[in-house]
Amino acid sequence: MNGYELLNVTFQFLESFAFIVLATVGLAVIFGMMGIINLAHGEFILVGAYATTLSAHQGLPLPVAMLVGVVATTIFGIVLERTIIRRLYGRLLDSMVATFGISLVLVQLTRILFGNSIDQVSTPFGAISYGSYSYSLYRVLLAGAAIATLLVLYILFTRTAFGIRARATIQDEETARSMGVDTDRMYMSTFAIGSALAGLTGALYAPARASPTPEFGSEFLVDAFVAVVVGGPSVLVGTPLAGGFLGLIEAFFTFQWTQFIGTVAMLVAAIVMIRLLPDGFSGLVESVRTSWRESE
Amino acid sequence: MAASDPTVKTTRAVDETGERSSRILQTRDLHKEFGGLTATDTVDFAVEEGELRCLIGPNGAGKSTFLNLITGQLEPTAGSIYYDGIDITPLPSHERVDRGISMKFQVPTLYEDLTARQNLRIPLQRIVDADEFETRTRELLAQFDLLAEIDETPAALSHGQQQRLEIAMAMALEPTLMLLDEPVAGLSVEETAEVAELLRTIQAEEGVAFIVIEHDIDFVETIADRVTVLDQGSIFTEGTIEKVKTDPAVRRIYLGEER
Amino acid sequence: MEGVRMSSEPNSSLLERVRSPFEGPNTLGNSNGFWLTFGVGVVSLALYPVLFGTYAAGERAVFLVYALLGVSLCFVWGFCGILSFGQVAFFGVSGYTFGIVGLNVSSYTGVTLGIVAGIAVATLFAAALGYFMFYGGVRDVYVTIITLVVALVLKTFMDQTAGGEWAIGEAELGGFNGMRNIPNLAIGVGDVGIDVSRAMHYYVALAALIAVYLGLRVLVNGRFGYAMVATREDETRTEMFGYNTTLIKFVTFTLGGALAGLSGVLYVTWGNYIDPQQFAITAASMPVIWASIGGRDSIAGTMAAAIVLQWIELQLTGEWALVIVGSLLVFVILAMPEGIAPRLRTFVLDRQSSSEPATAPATTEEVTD
Amino acid sequence: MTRRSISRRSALAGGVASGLAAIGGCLSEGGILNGSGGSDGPMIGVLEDRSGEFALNGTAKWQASLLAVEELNADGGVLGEELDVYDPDPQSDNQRYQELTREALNREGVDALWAGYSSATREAIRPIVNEEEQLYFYTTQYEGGVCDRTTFAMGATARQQLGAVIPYMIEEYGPRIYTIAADYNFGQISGDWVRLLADEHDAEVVGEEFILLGETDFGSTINAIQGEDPDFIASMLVGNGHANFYEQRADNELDVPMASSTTMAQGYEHRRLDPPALEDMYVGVNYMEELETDRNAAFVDAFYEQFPDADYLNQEAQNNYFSIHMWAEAVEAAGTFDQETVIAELEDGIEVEAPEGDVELDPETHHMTHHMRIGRADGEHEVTFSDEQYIEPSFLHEVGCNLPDDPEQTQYEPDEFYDEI
Repeated sequence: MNGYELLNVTFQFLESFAFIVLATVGLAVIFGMMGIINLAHGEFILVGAYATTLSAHQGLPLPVAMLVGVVATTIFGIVLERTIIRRLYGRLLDSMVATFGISLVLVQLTRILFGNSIDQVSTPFGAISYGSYSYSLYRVLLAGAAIATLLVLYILFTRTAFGIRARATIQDEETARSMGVDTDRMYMSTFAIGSALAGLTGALYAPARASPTPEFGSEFLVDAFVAVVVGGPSVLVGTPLAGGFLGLIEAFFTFQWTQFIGTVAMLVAAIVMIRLLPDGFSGLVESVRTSWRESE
Repeated sequence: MAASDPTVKTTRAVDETGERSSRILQTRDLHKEFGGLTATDTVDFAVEEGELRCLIGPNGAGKSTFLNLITGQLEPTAGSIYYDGIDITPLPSHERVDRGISMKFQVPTLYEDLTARQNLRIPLQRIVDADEFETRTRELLAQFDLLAEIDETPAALSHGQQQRLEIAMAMALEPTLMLLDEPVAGLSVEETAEVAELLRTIQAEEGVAFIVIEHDIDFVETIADRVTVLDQGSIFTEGTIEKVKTDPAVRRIYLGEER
Repeated sequence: MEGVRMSSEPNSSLLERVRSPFEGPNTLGNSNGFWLTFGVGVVSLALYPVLFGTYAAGERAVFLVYALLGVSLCFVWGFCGILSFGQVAFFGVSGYTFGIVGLNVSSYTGVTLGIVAGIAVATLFAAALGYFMFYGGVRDVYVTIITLVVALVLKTFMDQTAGGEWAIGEAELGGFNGMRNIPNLAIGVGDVGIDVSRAMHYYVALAALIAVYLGLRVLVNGRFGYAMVATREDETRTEMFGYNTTLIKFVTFTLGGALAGLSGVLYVTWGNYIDPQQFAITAASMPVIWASIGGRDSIAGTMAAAIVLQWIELQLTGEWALVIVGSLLVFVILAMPEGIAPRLRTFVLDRQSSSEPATAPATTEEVTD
Repeated sequence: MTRRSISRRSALAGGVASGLAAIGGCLSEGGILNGSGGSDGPMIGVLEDRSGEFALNGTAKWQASLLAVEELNADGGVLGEELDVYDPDPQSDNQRYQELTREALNREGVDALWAGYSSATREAIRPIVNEEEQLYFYTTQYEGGVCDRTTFAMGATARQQLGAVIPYMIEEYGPRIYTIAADYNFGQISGDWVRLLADEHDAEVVGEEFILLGETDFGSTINAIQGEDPDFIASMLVGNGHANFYEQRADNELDVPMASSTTMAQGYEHRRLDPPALEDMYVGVNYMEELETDRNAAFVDAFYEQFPDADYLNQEAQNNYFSIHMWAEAVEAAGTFDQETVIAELEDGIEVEAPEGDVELDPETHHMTHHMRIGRADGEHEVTFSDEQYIEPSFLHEVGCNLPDDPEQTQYEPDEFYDEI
């Protein structure tokens, strides 16, 4: 492996890492904090991508269009939470079926409203060149966006009053309520954050993908599920570790053989990881941490 | 009472020293750590056949951990557990149950969708044939004064009835050692007295040994042959209830904290 | 048998005695009315080829095949609490295995061997996966996701098996294009045997479904069923009654895999074709949806939901079809969380207690479709 | 008849076992309640995807088919009868295709069937079509090689498309070819054709990668291409996931020209992707909406008049359109809808005025001789055409497919016949 090839594999890793983390965060926040597996997660990403692309077609500059994508998805998430999701708290499996139904409806409604595809917005920034190789700068920058997203989440959940209330609600709803936390509102806000993150993913990938189609969201689903489980219930710890681990496996095997081998290696690694760490990376970190504190 | 078992053992009085050869349970250097923290600290502990032993100690003393080690729900970091003279440390929970260890959990864990009869079937079907279900069910329910509730689901039972049904289910396996985690927590004075009476009767008529975790010191006083006080994962002291009650050190660590 | 039965008054003893092994608290329908409805349902399904012709029956056989797949999930999920997205994996593996054997060993011997091999491989696969998971301490939602990922790995793998290097003897796996020309169902040795296609295939599928249904009723109302239900409700507690819950989950999961394998064989002999799409996320979700809608602890409910939902999907054409199906799922989950069959039962019981003993309560009306 | 069946039915209530025996006696194909099944007049089946993965390609196929039927009916129908269409949406789902095909053949009794975009779909339904000896038109451009008595392949084959574009590219840009293709039969066989054509024209395939359908990440593929630095890329990628390659090629500023058999004419990537993703893309096609002939202008106008919201009129849609007209001509000539007679009529050799130009059915192979052009997209995604050739389906002739003399139901693959692969 010469220096250029090392750069190639590094960039491929960064791209995989960014994709896994960004595909996962929204799903992970909702799953980790609320115990709901949102099978319509891909379609939340779809909403973000469509809102971004369509508003960019209206002449808005790309960053503004992306903001529109995030806001639209957030509002969409809140509406869905108020009408349907809130009735499913504590019913993990029912929520899976209901969100699967929502996903079917959204995909087909998108098709009915906007046709089989919408025109693409081009990727900004161009490429980095090195030797005979080059790599899209935007794709590399997505890794930065992924890390920034995780940092913002970290600050939100550990340094703000909202975050402390949210975590209290997750740990013990009864106690939190008795201490004056409006848990209903807490869940709504958490769901809104999860939706906003999915919207952000859609917004960021709208220009980095071929023209959006109603199936846009499904491309993210497999990586998101795998990473949520490998990461375990804690978003802040699990998601980056899962993204790093799975991204590394995928990039290495892809570089060494082909993208197909990379994909299969990543999925197999995920199965083995779940077997070894039934509560994922965050379970591992958690058990190391609690072992220092308490026993019973 | 249906004392159908012909091999009824009689209760043995326990002398002050507590030394006996007929140990049903014995732990040697039993040790459990969670990460860096010690929950059970090299415990040597023994229960005689047919004895009713109470485990007391402040919150976090390691009582539940200790019971979980005996049932096999937890694996010890070091040490061994002997049951009826055999090292059961490597055995999984269900095999320990097969050897005669039965457990009633602290939180009620009845099967919500099933009636009392069906709940009892779950332990019963492991040891009797299908044509004996009904007879044994009725015997057990009669023994625990629940015959009228035979077709009720747990939701329709009072708290005391639920506790009795749980003990009945644990007894259905005809154990030689019963582990009870706070059997009277949340019960009224009358219900507590009923349970105490019940345990004494079982002990007397069927020769079952008990290890009971309990906070209610009056209850402990009513039932216990001997008492073991746990503190910070190790045995602080052991002996009759009178001896333990009057020990000023015990009062300091346990009773003082209790009220 | 005293202890097993529990509800009805002692009247017609022969009927009761015939019924008793099939009844118990672990299944929903235990009344004369239920069995009458069930009988009507079975007879209606049996009459379908007569009324609508052998072609129609041949086409609809796939509904029964998928109902069987739904039942395999209902068994592991509804009765033992293991939500598996991997039923399609066993279904597909069995289908491909049947195809490989059937295409390589000509004559009736091949097909008969294929049936055995398909179910055997699916069962072994489920056993291996179950051993890996349950003896490794994987539980709850993580079991769900592992099974889903296993199905997706199979999809990814099978998708790229195009070309001659992926032929096993005469059988080309075919990659994305799928494996084709898989023989019809038949049984026999050498040149002597019976071909099963079209209406006969329909009847075989129906017979398999009914046999599995009755067999599972006996199983779940017997000793093992109690152990499964106890494990589903509280694993630790059940362990402390001396049950090896790990073994119970392992056996249940393996049996579920075998049933999915049986439906896989019936599937490939229906369409003479299988492709990796059978492992995809949409396909993997379908059994979960049927069981959720029908009632995950109601075998008859799951069967009925599978048949009715497939029928609705086929009837609905045009661009709003998927919107309607999706909305229906959301509506059912919100309106009747425990599924339609348990809800119907509650409804029937309420009516019975409020009015005088009702005749023939329609517990699973959908079956008659 | 009805009376007897009813008494049978009441007997059945007695017991399932005896009932099953009784059923044996009165089973019939149509059943009792099913009526006659199908419409009274002539009917064709059009099973094309309007939702799911292939909606992008299937929608226009369906629309163009309806347009053809509309035109026929406006013109007095076929044999004086109004033509009906059976056209449920198969939703890109092969199992649904199987169900709907059986429905079309057995219940609706269609006189001819148009169905399916992907080869996977074709192979899923062909056993059913074969069993019923159904007249079937498959209109997608495909890998080639299907030699089937009742199947008529209307699309250009890989041999026809690549045979047009690969030699042109070798001439224009040089002999070093890097092949990327979808990892299934279509892609692999197309890859084989590229190697054969390279061999024939003293060129060389310097790299070859088969990519799983639905793959969206092409970073490593692009790096691998850059490592080899070929003269041009032969791209047989399929589906919207793979369209990401073109997008990423532009992002990464990889400016190697591309030859293709799959791009633009089907999924109109040049319209959907932002330029310059497809700059220097050369595709071998028999038809594109942009074709500048008077006949095509009229066709495009009629299409958008009928379907003002349509996305694009693709190559396959044109194939559906002309083949429905061709079938109607054959029926008129035969004077009957009887499928055997119509097949015989088609095998007599038939020519039809298609929007791409006059095309001819090759009786021996049931394939079309097509006008193959090379469409090139520039930096603004403007498409221009050059180098029109009239190319026969030669591969099947070489393997000896002669359906009128030797009816068979096979798919031949090039690696069985050429040592070079």
